[in-house]
Amino acid sequence: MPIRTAYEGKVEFLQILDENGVLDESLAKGTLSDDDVVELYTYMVKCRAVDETAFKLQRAKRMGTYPQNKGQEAAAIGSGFAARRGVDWLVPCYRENAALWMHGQPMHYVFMYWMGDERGSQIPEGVCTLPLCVPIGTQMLHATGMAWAFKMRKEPRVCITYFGDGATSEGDFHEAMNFASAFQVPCVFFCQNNQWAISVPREQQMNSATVAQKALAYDMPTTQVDGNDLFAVYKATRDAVERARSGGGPAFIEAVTYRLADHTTADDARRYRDAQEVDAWMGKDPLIRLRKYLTAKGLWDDAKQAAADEVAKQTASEVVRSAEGITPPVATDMFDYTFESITPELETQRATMRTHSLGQRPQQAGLAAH
Amino acid sequence: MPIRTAYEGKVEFLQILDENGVLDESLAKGTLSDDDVVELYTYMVKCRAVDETAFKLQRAKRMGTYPQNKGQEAAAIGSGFAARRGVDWLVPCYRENAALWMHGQPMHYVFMYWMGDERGSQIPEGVCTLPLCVPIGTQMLHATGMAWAFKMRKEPRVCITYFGDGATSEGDFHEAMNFASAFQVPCVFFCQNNQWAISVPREQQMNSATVAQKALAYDMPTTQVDGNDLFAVYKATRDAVERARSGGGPAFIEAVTYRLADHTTADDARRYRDAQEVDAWMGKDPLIRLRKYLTAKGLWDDAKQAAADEVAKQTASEVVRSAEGITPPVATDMFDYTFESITPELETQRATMRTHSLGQRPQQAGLAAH
Amino acid sequence: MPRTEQMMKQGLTLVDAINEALYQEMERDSRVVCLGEDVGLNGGVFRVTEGLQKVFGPERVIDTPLSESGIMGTAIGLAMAGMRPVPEIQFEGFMGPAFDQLVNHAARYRNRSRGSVTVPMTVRVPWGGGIHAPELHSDSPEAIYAHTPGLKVVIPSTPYDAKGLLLSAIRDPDPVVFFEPKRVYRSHREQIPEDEYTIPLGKAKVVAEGTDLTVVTWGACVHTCNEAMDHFPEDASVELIDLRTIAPLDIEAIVQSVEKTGRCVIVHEAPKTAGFGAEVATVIQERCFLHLRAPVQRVTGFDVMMPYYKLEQQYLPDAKRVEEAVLQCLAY
Amino acid sequence: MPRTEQMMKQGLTLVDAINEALYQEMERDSRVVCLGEDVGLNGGVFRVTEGLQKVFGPERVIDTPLSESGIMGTAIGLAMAGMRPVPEIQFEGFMGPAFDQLVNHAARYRNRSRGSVTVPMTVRVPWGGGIHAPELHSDSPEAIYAHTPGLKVVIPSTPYDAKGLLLSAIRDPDPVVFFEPKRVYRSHREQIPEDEYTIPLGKAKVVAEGTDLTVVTWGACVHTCNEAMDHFPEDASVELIDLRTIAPLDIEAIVQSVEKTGRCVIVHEAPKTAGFGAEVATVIQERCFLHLRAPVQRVTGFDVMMPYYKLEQQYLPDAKRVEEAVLQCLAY
Ligand SMILES: Cc1ncc(C[n+]2csc(CCOP(=O)(O)OP(=O)(O)O)c2C)c(N)n1
Ligand SMILES: Cc1ncc(C[n+]2csc(CCOP(=O)(O)OP(=O)(O)O)c2C)c(N)n1
Ligand SMILES: [Mg+2]
Ligand SMILES: [Mg+2]
Repeated sequence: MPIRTAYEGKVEFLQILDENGVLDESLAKGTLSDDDVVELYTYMVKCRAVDETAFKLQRAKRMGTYPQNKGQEAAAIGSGFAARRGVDWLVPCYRENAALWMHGQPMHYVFMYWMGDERGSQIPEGVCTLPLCVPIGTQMLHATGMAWAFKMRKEPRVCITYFGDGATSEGDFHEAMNFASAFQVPCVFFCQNNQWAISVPREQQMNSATVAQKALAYDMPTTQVDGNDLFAVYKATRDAVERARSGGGPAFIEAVTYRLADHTTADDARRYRDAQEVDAWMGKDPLIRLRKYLTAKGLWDDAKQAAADEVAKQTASEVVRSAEGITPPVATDMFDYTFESITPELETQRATMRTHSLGQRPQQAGLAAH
Repeated sequence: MPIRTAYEGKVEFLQILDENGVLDESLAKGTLSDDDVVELYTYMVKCRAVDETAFKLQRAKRMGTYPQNKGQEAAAIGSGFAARRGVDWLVPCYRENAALWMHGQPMHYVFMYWMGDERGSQIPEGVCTLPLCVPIGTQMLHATGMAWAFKMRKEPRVCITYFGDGATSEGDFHEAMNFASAFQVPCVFFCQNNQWAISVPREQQMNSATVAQKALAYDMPTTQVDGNDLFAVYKATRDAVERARSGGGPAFIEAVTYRLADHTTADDARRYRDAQEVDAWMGKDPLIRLRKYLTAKGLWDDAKQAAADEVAKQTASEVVRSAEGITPPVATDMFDYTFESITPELETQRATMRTHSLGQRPQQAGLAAH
Repeated sequence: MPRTEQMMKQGLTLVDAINEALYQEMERDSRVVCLGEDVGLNGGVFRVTEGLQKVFGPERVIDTPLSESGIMGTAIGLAMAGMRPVPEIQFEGFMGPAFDQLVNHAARYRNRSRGSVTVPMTVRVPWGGGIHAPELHSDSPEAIYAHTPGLKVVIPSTPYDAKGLLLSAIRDPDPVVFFEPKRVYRSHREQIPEDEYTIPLGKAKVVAEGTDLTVVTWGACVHTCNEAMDHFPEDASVELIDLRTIAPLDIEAIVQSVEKTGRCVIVHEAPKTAGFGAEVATVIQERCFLHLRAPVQRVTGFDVMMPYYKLEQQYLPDAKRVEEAVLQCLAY
Repeated sequence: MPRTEQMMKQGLTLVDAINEALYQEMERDSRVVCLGEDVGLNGGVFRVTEGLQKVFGPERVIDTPLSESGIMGTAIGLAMAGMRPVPEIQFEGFMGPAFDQLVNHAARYRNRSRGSVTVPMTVRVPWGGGIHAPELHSDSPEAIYAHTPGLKVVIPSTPYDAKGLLLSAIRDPDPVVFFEPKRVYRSHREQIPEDEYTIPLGKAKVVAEGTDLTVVTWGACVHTCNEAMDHFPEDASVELIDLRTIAPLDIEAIVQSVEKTGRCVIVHEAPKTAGFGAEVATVIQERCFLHLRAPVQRVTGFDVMMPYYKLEQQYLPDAKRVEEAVLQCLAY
């Protein structure tokens, strides 16, 4: 057998709710109930409103740089819904707010985070999410480690970790995938392929037909889904999560979606991408699609939409109030949380708020009179 | 099309000369001539002898830690022979001495290197090889960068970079593969899968059926070859090198081979691997196989072997003589080569061979009389 | 890029000056290529490479994958193969993934190969705090690279210096880390020569002469110190030194000043402990021991993680902290 | 692992002591896991984890892929999820790929999450030169990690200290880098208590008392300095301090000594410029200015790449260089 096939792998693409809001009933079976969909759509409307509010706050200089999540709600919500709140852990990047909120992270914490306040990363007791992660591609290793701990302790928990298409170019992505596969830990790698990493399009980021095929390197189960299709995202994630929970090891999901907004508020995407491209994706907006579906099925109407919009607006206002209403942070916090117990040097720096050291022993310097 | 195939990839395994020395004539066509094989086998005998000599030198405390190449000669020689000396660049790890020597690196430089002398890494003018590389998995990026420069300057050159199975777990491996593919640079990634990374077997290093499939992540042409089969290694590498040279981009080759010796002379492989496994691979030794083939074909006999052994022995002695015969390195070298032009501080350290600084201005310290 | 009308009238910002240096050097030397995340079509997240891709094409101003080790490692390969790469790491916080390539490879190749393999590259890195940026966009890791034999570390504080130092860095035969203080990117304009000029690496600059105390600093803190200068008592004559290059360190310039003044305050943004200020202070006490009239003082960031931006002004040394230290040191 | 006869008779090496600490802590606390390259079946390339896998199984003494960032990053995840991981990086030179995870994540999680996410892990790393090893197996990067807020950096020099410090490190609620001087691994034996005991982090040890000059050092250089002690003139009374932990630094111990002696020589293997010796010297001149009778001296590695082993003895500070500096400092 001088030439033989040593390995074969393939990636399948899954779509259940198409761009026109038409559902593939057979694939949808056993996924989301009508109640689920109504609830999740209502939630999606809320998340979109909060996201738009953050954008406006930044423009009003009431928030720092903010990365909009707009357009990627189905990916965050469909996957977040597949994990068990308070049991499974979400290890995010920064473009899946809706998933974190669903798992109990207070909405205004995300605002506080982007307002430059560490208390926005202070995870409340009982909430199973990690803080947002700015260094791209690094947090998947933490998810892998956490999932590994669950496996060691035989706890039926799963991690889902989120990251972008660009993140898959980092070495840490590779190391996390390999560890997860080598140790068969219950971790789901959820890639939000939104086609862009700031100004670099996916096709330039990699010379690969899909992101999902990167999992073949590790013999890891992998799927590509329409990331703007709540059903497909939910189904793929639920299958991966439940397989992981029952000892089936890690999985990879590529959600094909689109960043409808700029990379962040510090970015101007018109510099590098065509309006036509954005327009085309506007039509695939997960909210439009889901509303079409619900409306056609008689589960939704304009009155319900108006009500949902109103709730969303109120929520957004509350989030702003909460985020802006907190007391200013105290400088001493930066010392108090460096270690569990403060060191003598930090105690001095904290007490004096300075680093020059004559003042530390004024009598030595003959400055006692000061 | 709610479910469709988004990507398919596969890896083929190539063997031309089997373990019994039987050649697949049709696959062998257009590869190595009889003269080539005789020459390369003779060279292989020489490299083996030099390698065994290094081992003995270490045992006699005349050399530091040394990683034997034993058993992997066909991989190094078959691939090295596929590259053009003085044109293509080899970017090694440390287990392909035979390839470096073939491209003009003086044999005794490798000895000097492991004897703790930087002059062993001093590449002679016109030799197109980089120094050995100790930090695992890092050098492939340099190869990618060099190949990129060739592409930028439209030079018909190719890089071959060597690394082990363990190296493919490092993040830099992933980044190099992705860059090479994204920019379609003329770089051949040659993995010597010798089944072990120190004490960790390949199956534990990764949960992947093959190493070669890792290239599918980047849509990079990939092959698995019998790494102890000179013909298969040569053919796969030549095809990859020539495709790269003509603008066809990078390629990946997994050479399935075996580390017949300990990891290094500091290692004792009996602690972690079975004698049976080693014995089984002893039978697949590339030298034995090639000799069987040559003998059966009437191209080799005991007299020729004796002559080759004698030349090998003499070469080994010369290498030892050259390596041990050089003048001791001078300490000033470490200062003189830190930058192209020495800095004032280094000049002081060089002149005084110390770092404390009273002596730098003795008059200041009232020590002028000293 | 060619100068705009605003630049001609009001002078160049640090961003403009760096851009001009890159433009001129790419014109002069075809071996120079810029590579990094978003440096091409987008002109860099700070617009430092703005317009260059249009002029020199995507093969010389290259948008890379999101992969810092990849950028650094391939730049090393490019340099070894005869190019003059100018990789950009988008923010100093993201040098982390590239640390190994920079420290364990770029810095070592010349010495370990006894001169046969060299890495002439200039790593450009936006650096430091004070611009209200997110996490890991405001750090000051210069001491780490100054502690790495084989690297040069350059930190300009003005447009004039930035242009001259960057041209020297790119032409330098060894790897240079070129830290660009973000806080200064657009805060100051300066008229600088349009023709190319170089400023030697390793030479400090006396920004203001004085006889009573020396302030040694670099980067954005030069401006903080300048601001503090306005608040010192009339009769206090303070000398201000901008190191410009911290590795190699211009020891003679420091010694010359402190032998005269006998007092010194060092100012930097990085945390105090094992920061580069410690090296400067140590050199001073080694070389000017008999001249010192007070302990050398350090005004630096605290020994804590650079805080999120609401607290960054409390972390960063400001003019008031500098002033306080200077007064106390003078009163010693 | 249980003691051998040789250990009972002749005492424990540093390797034995660390092994014993790991063994005892893994027995006591089921959250403790060791992970790294070759730490399991092979017992580590220095045999530090020898035998542990046999006792605790491959799920607690884990052979990982060849992937330092993977080791560090998953250890962070393990720690956050309630384990007490003890990752090993095989040699300090290979901390490079793990730098980002250690510095930008492990060190920051507690502070950035205001105490809600913590990383109790102890990173064990064979460290330093002098054992005739290949490239990148002999470096001393401690200053880099001491400059990183949020990390503790511990460097034992004796078997007794190693055991007590390692137990403290593993029980510490924050990330600790535990550097193990390779040169000492098997060079000294010592009788140490079999029962568990801890030594507080952040406390220096006075190895020898003296009144005329203080030598401050850590790691293998403690032994170099001890050797030098034998060669000082009879009438020179030298105090020797082993820092044991460099972050947090035991400033009071240093100050107390130098206030008494008025002179100080600092010894370390790392390159001089911006090495941790600079911090120690600076603290001394800040705190003991009026007591100092001579400039604080540094006896360190040169500002060059750690050479291949033929020249390593010329690079490393030896007893002679220490002696020379001490004599000159005394004569100042
Ligand atoms: C290690 C690192 N390098 C660079 C950056 C700067 N940066 C922030 S977001 C981003 C692009 C991320 O792209 P992707 O992973 O696709 O996520 P997306 O923003 O599209 O959701 C870059 C380069 C960073 N934050 N971290
Ligand atoms: C970055 C790095 N980590 C760890 C090591 C220590 N080390 C040296 S060789 C080796 C195993 C290498 O395995 P592989 O890549 O399969 O190459 P092989 O030695 O089998 O040829 C390890 C872990 C190293 N040299 N560099
Ligand atoms: Mg993206
Ligand atoms: Mg191997």
